[in-house]
Amino acid sequence: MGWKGREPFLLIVNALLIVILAATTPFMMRPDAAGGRVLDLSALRLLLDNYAATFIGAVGMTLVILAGQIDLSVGSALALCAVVAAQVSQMGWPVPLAFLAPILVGTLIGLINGAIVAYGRIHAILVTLGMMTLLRGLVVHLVPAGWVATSDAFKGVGLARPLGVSTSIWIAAAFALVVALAARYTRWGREIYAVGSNPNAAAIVGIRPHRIWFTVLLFNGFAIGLASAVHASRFGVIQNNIGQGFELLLITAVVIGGTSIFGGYGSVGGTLLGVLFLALVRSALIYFRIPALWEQAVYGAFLLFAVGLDIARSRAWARAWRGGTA
Amino acid sequence: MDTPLLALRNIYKAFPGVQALAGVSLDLHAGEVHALVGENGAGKSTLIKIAAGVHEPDAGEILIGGRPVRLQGPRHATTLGIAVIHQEPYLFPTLSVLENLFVGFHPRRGPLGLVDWRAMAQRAEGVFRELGISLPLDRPAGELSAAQQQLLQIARSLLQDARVLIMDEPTSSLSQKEVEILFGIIGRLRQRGVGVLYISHRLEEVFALADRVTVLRDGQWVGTYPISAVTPEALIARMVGRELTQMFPHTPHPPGEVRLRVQGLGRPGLFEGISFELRAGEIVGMAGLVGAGRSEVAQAIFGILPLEEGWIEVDGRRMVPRAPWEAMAAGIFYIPEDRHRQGIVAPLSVRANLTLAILRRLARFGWIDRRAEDALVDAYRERLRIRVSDPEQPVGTLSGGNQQKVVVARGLATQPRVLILDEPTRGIDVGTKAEIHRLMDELAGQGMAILMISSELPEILGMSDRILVMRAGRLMGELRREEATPEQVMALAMGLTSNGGVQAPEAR
Amino acid sequence: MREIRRPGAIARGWTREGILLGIVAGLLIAIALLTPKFLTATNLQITSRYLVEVGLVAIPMTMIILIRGIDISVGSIVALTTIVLGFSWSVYRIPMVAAIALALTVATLCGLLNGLAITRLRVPDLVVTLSTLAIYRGIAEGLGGGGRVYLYEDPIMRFLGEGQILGIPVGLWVFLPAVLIAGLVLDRTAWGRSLYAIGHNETAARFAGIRVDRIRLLVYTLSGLASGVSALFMAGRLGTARATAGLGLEFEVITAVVVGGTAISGGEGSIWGSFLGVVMVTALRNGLNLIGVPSPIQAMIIGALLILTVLVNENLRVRIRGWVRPATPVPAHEAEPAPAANPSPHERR
Amino acid sequence: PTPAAQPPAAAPSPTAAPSPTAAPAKKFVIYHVPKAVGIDYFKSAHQGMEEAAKEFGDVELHYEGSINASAEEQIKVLEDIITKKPDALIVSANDPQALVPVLKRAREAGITVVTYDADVLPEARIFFINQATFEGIGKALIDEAANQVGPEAKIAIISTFPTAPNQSRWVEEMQKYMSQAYPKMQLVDIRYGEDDQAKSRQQATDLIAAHPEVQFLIVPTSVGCPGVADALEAAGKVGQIKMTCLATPNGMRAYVKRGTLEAFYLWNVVDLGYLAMYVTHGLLTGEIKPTDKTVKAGRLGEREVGPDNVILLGPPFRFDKNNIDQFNF
Ligand SMILES: Nc1ncnc2c1ncn2[C@@H]1O[C@H](COP(=O)(O)OP(=O)(O)OP(=O)(O)O)[C@@H](O)[C@H]1O
Ligand SMILES: Nc1ncnc2c1ncn2[C@@H]1O[C@H](COP(=O)(O)OP(=O)(O)OP(=O)(O)O)[C@@H](O)[C@H]1O
Ligand SMILES: [Mg+2]
Ligand SMILES: [Mg+2]
Repeated sequence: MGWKGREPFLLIVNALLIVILAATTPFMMRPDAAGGRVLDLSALRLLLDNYAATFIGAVGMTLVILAGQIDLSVGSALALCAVVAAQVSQMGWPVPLAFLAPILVGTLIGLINGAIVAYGRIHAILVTLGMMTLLRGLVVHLVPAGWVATSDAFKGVGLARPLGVSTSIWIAAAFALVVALAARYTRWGREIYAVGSNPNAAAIVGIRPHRIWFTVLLFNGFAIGLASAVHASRFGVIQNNIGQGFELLLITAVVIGGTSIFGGYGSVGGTLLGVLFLALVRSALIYFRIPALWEQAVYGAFLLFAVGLDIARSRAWARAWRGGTA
Repeated sequence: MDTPLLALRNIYKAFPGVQALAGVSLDLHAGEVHALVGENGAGKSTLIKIAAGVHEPDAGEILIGGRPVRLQGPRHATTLGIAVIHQEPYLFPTLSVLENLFVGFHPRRGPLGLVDWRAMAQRAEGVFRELGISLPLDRPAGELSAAQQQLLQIARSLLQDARVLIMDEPTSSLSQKEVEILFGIIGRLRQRGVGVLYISHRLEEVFALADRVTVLRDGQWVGTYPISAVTPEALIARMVGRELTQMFPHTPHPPGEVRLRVQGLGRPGLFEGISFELRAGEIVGMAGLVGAGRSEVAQAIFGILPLEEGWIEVDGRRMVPRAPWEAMAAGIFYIPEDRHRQGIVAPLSVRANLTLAILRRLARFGWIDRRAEDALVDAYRERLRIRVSDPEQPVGTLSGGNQQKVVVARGLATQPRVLILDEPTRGIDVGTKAEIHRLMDELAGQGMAILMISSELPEILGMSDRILVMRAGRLMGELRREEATPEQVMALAMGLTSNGGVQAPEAR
Repeated sequence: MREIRRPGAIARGWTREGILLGIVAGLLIAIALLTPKFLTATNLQITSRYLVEVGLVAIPMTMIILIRGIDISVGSIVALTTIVLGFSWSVYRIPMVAAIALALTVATLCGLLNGLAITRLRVPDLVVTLSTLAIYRGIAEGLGGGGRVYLYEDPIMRFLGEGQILGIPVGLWVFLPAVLIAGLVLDRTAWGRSLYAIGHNETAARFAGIRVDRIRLLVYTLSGLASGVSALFMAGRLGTARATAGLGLEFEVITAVVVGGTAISGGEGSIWGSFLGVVMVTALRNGLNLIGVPSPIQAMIIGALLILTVLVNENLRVRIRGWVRPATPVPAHEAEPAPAANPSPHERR
Repeated sequence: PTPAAQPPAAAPSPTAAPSPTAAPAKKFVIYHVPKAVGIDYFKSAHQGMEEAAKEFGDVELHYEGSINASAEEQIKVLEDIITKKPDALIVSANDPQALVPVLKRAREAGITVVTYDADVLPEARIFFINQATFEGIGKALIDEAANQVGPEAKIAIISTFPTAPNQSRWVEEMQKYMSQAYPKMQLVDIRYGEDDQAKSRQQATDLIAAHPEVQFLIVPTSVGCPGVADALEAAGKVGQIKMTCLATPNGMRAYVKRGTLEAFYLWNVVDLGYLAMYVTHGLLTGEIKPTDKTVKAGRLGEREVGPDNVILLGPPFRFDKNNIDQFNF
């Protein structure tokens, strides 16, 4: 499927963006005292750092969408988990436990989503739409003051940089790698694709679509828990409106990354490149000094242009392919 | 003979509105090819779905290797050594051909049980070699032609190393050459002791392959016979419950003025330099091997595939159709070959499907005239004997042949001036087949110009006034009814000889 | 052969809407019993204004989702319409009637552009409208420059926002007929039938001569227009034009539509269902407010009720469905709610 | 990042006691409607109101608002409250104009309307209790920048939304005051964190990298402030780049103690609520008339009524390491 996937295209576009940013703005090359320019990767590192939770969430969402479902509750779930993380860290629990607690809560949310979808036999969009509202209400209810503080030790984890790269990035990278490999090399991974492609055919070959949907939603809950632990560990306080619009961000990243919104086609790698693309475009708007008022419009136009370009490209290639080998 | 590999005893199964099976029994022995025949909707597919664990029988018993089992689902059946090629292509359209071959039983390796992609590719190449086909392994299955999808399903079932192989109309979109390869394979499997349950409406296949044949009618078991004990006529009589008169009711009509002229049609990579004419009152057959590009030509004429070269002329008016509705406005209609993708809208009712292409005609100021619609549906239901308990029944719940009939009826209902039928009688039983042929004959008699694409030689030879033969995207020649023989058609289709001065182009 | 049913098209898919009607009726009665303020004329008038704003957009949204699409740019179209309306009127001093015409034209153009990008560029619906979600709102923000226009003084705007005819808010005079017409069109016309066919199997619809792209273009354009009309009522009610208008509207609309039984995988659903969905969501909110439930608790109740409604609806329906859905062969042990084979995203067009 | 994602059904309501049914003595039913619930700033103001209400003893105070700070949702809340016919509304408006029709309707229904914190057009309310003037805040923040990094400071602002009324005015006043008092001071960029801490953090991160010359950040929002402070900490720029905010002491205590920022501004929110309640109550009992030129407010003493019936609480208050522990809101 290589020539059809969006990965190579996104790889090139992202590389181009980075090169242009590096060449024309202080993104990677900043002026030194002598008036020349020196390499400085801190901006890139901070960018990755800020999007680490998004990477993790988007990977989970990829599996959900690949399986032909969708999870709209991720934003509210992120908030709930982050609040739990902050509160647990405040209670003086050791840092690893403060990491574990949101993961447990996230997994529990995933379990509920999955169970309703699998046993109630309804599409996840309906369940998670309700869940999104429900959990947000719960968060505001639990945090009437509007925010909870995280402990300094907990926040320190997010700021630590073993081997020069922050823990958030290490976690995100490891997670993405494992899931990417699982998607391609495990039976579960392949069954996700099969169910997303055609649940009836999957049932005929003995896969239980509902079981797959249950597991991806469960797994996505876990991913959100992890994402929120990473997210929370980088903030001094957690506000109760955190994660609003997260679902749309993740879905955008996934479809920009080339995954079909109807399931059955796409890849974790594409999603990662999609997140990176969104992040770079957002930052580029600031580096290129686009006035904030026009930021949204330019951002949207850029997305449409990039995806349109890729689709035109893949159509042209398909044509050339047909003409060339027939 | 010893204990049968598979035995079905007194099976009952009902769906809403219909008793699909009522007391059917059948057994299959090692090394046996057992044919299952019956009219459309007789219950053949339902029976094998029960054997495959897809449906649960309402009553009755399934014995595998002599032991009664209660199948827990398709995977259970697979583990018990039953492989099935279903009538509907159960494919994963977005997944690659390679993956489609193995979903459900990926080869795995290592302590973690990781999917072994290399082994998959190797085994796929092996089975393709055995079948003498080549499918692009990394192409999404949804992009394959109907014939390729069927080959894919066959390859898939062979990969399962099953003791029982059930095939529900495996050859319906294959042409002679592929059918012969398949028969060779079935022969080898039989020697290895595999039992094959084979469903087909092509009686010549049944007689060429089967050891025994079971006949179903209306969900009832009619009888099981050694093949030597029945004749085709007797078999038909048992399936249909009455005598059939004429198989190909062809009356030549004096061809009228030119209805459709096709000039230099081309789409590099698919077909090139296609020129021919269709006259009013003519039935022109189009023969060729699978993948010859016949469907593509027809779809280009219908405006589905954008043309890159050439043009068409309908009743003297030149045009390059860019969308089906444009072709329809000019008086052309195309009945597609791939009924699942291009034909039926499975969840919609028979009524809605049948009238889908003529809604505008049924509407007055946009509002559909239900009375006229119902009358039309009733007329075609009767005419093509569409077996449906209620026109509101979703088409997807019809038997394969009856779905095909709905698609054909939809095309006939448009009453075009030029009708192109792509494999119109695929999966349709002998009785209705004759009825469809009679209808085609009648329509031609009324001045319609008909192009019939078919991979079935007898149909081509029996129905056509003229025969066009395609090979590898080129028109190889034209034969008149009187001069055409099966050998000549095959020779042209395979590029073996030249005929009538037409030279075979180089294979691409 | 058993007797042939001749149910009308409305009746065919009735079960789902029937159950929902029951649920909504029960809900309304429950709210009315819990708070006497619910059934007062003022309250119903005020509440019906929100109903109209969401409901107007829900009509084309139902059609779009029916053909397996989605339009999440509606809220941004509302914002842009509002800004165009307000600024053309106040800054460029054109008469309100002309400003309204201009605003509606812009809204329709926004929808048309969505449709063109989808049908011509072949960019997936979600990607297009995700992008235009940002683009349209971005333009609104850019044009508005962070400012706002006060529309309250204009009599037309006030009429749209507060006016009544025979004691019924103006919006309802537009919305209810629109529901009726759209509902009947979907049930009874060739065009409506085509939507269902496209939603279930676009390729087959195309092979049957249905002008798929034209229909798609039309429904997206309609969506733009409806968002524009909705924006007028909203601007009238708020008396203000600013770039934050319609924020999150797409979620409210999509919620109402899917709760109303329209399947996001296309081909199934109805305007009647969406109407009930809109009524349910609006009444639920209003009722909980009147009863005095704190908003976080309210959100939890609404979320839970949404899930519950859909659960009850789908599962009751499955019990009594007959063949509402295709019984495509499926393992005996696995009932399938999912649609049959997805067409490949690479399906040649 | 895309602003469209709000819980679809997040909506309005009351928190306090169940609706008044049979109160022995006649109590004034007053609804406090903040921009949104679940924000400690408004909770603190409510605390001040409760304090005043307790002094009076004849007030039944409710706290009702939507989950999201949006004018649309606030209007829904207000309309549902009006249906319940309370005696008075104390509102912090999400939009100065959008709320006008609904508040006018409230007044027509005989309900006393007072705004605080964020105003609407004067025609729609009787008094506005102003925490601090826009000019005063603009001046305080710019002066802080000049004091910390000098009159030629290169500054940047990270605000909420371009459409947010208060923030836009503060930004405006900052610019005005800057050009008058420190003509060499330079405003490098204005970015919007959309009241979302992750977004604020990202914007701040990019802003300081894209404009390496920036020396001082002004964040006129209590939601964005910790996010920007986090960004400075993560980028290791604490000390190099300084900042100040409008924020609440509880939210910023840790940052101030860590030295991420030296000082930030606000007013005494509890007092603001206290004053608002005094004015409202006075209007209900008739002790205060809409035309009065001064009002008395319990422990706060007397306040003057400015043009357009605006009552000013006082100058903004500077919170720093030394005094922050005296406050709890
Ligand atoms: N899922 C289903 N729901 C309702 N009716 C069904 C279903 N599956 C099959 N039927 C009905 O059962 C009967 C037998 O169908 P079956 O598919 O077994 O026929 P068949 O012999 O395979 O015919 P064909 O030769 O046309 O493939 C038909 O009347 C069909 O409409
Ligand atoms: N066995 C095969 N191996 C490789 N490619 C094939 C094979 N069969 C078909 N194709 C490809 O698929 C395309 C279309 O095939 P299709 O079967 O539709 O052709 P056709 O002549 O219209 O067949 P039909 O006889 O079914 O009408 C061909 O152009 C060819 O490239
Ligand atoms: Mg069959
Ligand atoms: Mg073909």
